[in-house]
Amino acid sequence: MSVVFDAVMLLLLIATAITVARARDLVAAVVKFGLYSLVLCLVWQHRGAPDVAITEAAVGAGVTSVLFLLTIAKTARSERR
Amino acid sequence: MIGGALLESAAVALVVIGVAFLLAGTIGLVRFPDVYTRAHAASKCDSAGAGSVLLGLALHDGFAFGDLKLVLLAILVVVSGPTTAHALARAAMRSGRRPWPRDEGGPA
Amino acid sequence: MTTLGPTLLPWLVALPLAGAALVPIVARRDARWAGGFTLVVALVTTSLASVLVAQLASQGPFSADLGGWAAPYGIELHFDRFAAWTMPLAALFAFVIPFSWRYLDAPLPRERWAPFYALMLLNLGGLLGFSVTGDLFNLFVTMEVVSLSSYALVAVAGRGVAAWAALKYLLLGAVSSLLVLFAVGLLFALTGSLNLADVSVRLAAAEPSGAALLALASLAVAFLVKAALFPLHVWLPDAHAIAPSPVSAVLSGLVVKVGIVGLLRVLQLAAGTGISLEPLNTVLMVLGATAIVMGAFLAIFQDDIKLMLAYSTISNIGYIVLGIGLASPFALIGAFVHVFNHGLIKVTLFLAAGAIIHQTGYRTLSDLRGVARRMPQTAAAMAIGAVSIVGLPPTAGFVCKWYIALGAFEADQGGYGFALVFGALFIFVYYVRMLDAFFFRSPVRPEVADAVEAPWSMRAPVLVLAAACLVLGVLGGIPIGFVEPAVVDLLAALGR
Amino acid sequence: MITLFWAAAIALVTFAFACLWRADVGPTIQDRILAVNVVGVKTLVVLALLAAIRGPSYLLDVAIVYGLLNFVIPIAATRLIETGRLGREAPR
Amino acid sequence: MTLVGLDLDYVACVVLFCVGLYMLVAKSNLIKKVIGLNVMETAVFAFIVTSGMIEGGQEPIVVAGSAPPYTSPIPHAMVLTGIVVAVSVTAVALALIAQIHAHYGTIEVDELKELP
Amino acid sequence: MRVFALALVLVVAATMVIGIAGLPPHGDPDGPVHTHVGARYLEQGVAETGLRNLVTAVLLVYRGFDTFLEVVVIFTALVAVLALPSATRQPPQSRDESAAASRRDTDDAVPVSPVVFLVVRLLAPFIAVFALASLYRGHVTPGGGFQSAAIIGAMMIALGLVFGREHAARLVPHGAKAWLQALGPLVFAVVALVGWRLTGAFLGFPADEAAHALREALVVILEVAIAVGGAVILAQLFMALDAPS
Repeated sequence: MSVVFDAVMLLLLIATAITVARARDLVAAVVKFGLYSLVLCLVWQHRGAPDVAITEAAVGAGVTSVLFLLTIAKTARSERR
Repeated sequence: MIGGALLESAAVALVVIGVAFLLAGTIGLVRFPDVYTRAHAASKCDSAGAGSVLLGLALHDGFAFGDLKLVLLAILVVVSGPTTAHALARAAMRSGRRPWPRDEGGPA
Repeated sequence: MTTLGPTLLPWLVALPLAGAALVPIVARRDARWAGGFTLVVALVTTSLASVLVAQLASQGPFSADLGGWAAPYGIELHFDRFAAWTMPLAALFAFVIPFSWRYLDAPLPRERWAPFYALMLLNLGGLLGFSVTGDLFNLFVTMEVVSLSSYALVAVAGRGVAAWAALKYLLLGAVSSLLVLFAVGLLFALTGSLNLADVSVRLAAAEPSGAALLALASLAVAFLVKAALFPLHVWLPDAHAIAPSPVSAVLSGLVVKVGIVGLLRVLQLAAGTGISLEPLNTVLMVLGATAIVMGAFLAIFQDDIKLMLAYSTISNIGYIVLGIGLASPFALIGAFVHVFNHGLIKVTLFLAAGAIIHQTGYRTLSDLRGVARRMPQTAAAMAIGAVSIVGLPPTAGFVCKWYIALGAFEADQGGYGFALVFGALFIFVYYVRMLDAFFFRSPVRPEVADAVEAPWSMRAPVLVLAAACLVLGVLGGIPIGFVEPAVVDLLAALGR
Repeated sequence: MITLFWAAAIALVTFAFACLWRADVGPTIQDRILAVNVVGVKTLVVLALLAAIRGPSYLLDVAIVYGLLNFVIPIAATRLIETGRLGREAPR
Repeated sequence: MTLVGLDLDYVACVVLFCVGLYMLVAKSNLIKKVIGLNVMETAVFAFIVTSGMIEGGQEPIVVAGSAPPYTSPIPHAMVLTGIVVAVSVTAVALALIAQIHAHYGTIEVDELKELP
Repeated sequence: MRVFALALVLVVAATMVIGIAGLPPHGDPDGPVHTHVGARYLEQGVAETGLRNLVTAVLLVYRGFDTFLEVVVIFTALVAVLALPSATRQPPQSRDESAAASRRDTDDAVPVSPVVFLVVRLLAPFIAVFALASLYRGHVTPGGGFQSAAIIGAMMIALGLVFGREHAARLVPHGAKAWLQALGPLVFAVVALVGWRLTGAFLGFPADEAAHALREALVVILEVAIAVGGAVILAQLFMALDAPS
């Protein structure tokens, strides 16, 4: 079971990374990046690294993404096509 | 202490029900026509589903002190899920999205 | 007395870093105190470094086990002759900082002085930590301190143009840092250790694998990006030319050396593992020779003096890398001595250029014609620096380039020796162009015609450094003799 | 019991793919944020499931941290969409 | 889990690294580039943590009721440091991007290259 | 560009996969990762450091110097952002335009939703308490200095988002700001000095049983300094990037 879960989880992680790359709207990209770091927490948890998981959760959900959003607020919201 | 078997089966039931709710929420999110209906489906089902799974986890090996964390987590999910759904629906409304009208067909 | 070295070694790194944290506190009452405080910290650090170098000269290399944990279990700082020869770079900081006092008056509002000086000290602390650390992960973290402060220093005084240059630098620099981290992870997975010496020993014991090669290769690539070797140099010219002159001096003279010291650590890591360095050396020789010629060639077309100096850095990094790639005793000695000598010369040149730009407001050769008439001392310092970097005797640059050329013939790679001479010719051309404009043309700009010499806080560092260029040329044998044992050891370990 | 938890975790991650599809196609930014949030809640539940599978209750701390900070990104993002910037200025 | 001699957990890290690298190289928008950089960083972190795991291992916290084998704590400490470094680099990059926008009015590399 | 990027990515991927194929399989208990340095930490870590969370033990005791530099890195980030010219101190394009912009953007136009307001106010104390608990129990459970710093920093940022930056700014006392942001590096230097006096090694922690309390005190001081300093720096980064436009 653990192996199946591992595979599905990593696939989800990669899929999330790809949706981040595909997002044209920068706000969406950042929100998805927040999700990406959350799924990464899952990986840390599964790998037995709760310390890293806590830091990643707090940094990904509370700090990095907000810093990104602040910059988007100052610059442009959308990637030019 | 109630019988372990009873507790166990209650836990199983809660987890299964929770997963079912989360599945329903997913279906709603994927199939519903506009952001309001999706938010409706997702926030309700997620709160119910997540809360139910977490309570099931809390029940599964008796009710230890550490399980208070699970209860706290359930409360958190129930509080923050609808809050974000509210904020989203509000943002959608303010940016001028009209709710999906049943009689006109497709999404606005 | 015997334990003095190991006891003081950690403070060499910790002192400037803690000092940096204190700068904003000191500057709360009066922003001008920041500069003075920074100079004090830099001077104390320099004297600490000289005590350590003296200790090394009398007793040989030593290391400090931080936290009292013996080598593979804790972090080890290792003070060998390579590390020691980068220590004088710290002294250069002590010249750059008083230069910045007056230089920053105009471009930097007072509330940003404290962060600026804090960044300078962080840069210094990171550099010292990078050159003395004997631990792979510590190498990564110190490198990040250096890089992060450098990115910010590039953008500190300019507006958007500087920020764009800094961001280009940041993106490439971050990728190369990431490669270092990846390589550290690979080596850790292979050996279970993070200590440089220990990893080297354990790599030798393990069966050779592609992973070890990949780790060494990504370390090499990462450090070559940091060193701005020719095809990886794209970030350098803008960053070094746009930054304020004292920062350019630090970046061009000191920070690019992070890559060189890192490259030497890669060699030390590979020594004895049985991994053949032949391909790496070939790549280094070819790229080094290309960098010498291309850097010099591109510099010829620059009208902006700082851009010209930036391209000259690319060319000189080419010399050092060529020397490392040749892997013969003379070449390696010359290359390593040039790590400091180039720093000294480049700091002299950038500070002199900064003084001229500060006094006249112009930065292109065509505008600066005849500047030597009104600023003879600064222009003379610039001329000494120029002669030095071309590699003419009796200056600091001559010794190193002569040794590298000797090394090329020693290693039966005479062709590279000719590339070197050819490059020197190009360099000669553009410096002659500069000197011609400064000394033998009449001013075209009224600001240049009416310029006055720079204030003493700027002039004194420039003049002392120019004098040092001459002294190191005359006394060139001392650094050669100092570095030689380390080079011989390294080459023996590499089986050359 | 552990098998059930694994099954639930795998199921939830599988559902997450569907939500991720919604996050990718949109069409509006609110849809995307909502979908991301839904995946987030699922992931949070999976974190709790993993903690239960592995045993020690301190592993739940990860889920709690995320639960506590869950609302930050959606609020910041919706605020940005509504007003074009973040935060509030004090009245001038 | 391995497939044709390849460790799939490691391969997943390579894939993530490449997704990040693609964002960094192919995207013209600076913010997207920085996000790509962050993805690359997390890929390397994932690689390091994966290398420290152990079959059936517990987290390296020795309390009553825990028993060996434990996962190695060194990679965790390294990654914690790495996360802090990543946040720092991101913050500086974003500050620079705000500068660039204030000066040029764009954060697209294509347009920045055309400007003087 | 896209073709070039894809080609580069493929080359990098191929190189990395070839390299990674040479690694020992992960998860193998007899692999080098688990038999060399890590093994000693796991066997003797609790006895040597008195910390039950070995990640904290490695961070603070075995590899404390790395952590010192890590604190320095995040301090560097703050100083770097403060050293840059503020992107928003540009003169506005025209008076009318900026006036219109400020009218459009005032709080009256789009108030923060009262629900959001309430929830954030409700949760903030919980976040703070949780961060403190994780700091306090960082030696026996996951958590510790950085973890708490990140959590408290995120809380301050959330408050800043909802209540406005002026309000959040008050969380960091202005007079003490310069000291608080430098807390990490400075306390580390002081602890290094104390350790040097006590054990003769930079950042050494007294190992004998008699000094047990002292060792614990040093660890706690370090953890608190990292947490407070880190949180203040994160909040200040938010503030600096959020400078009003």
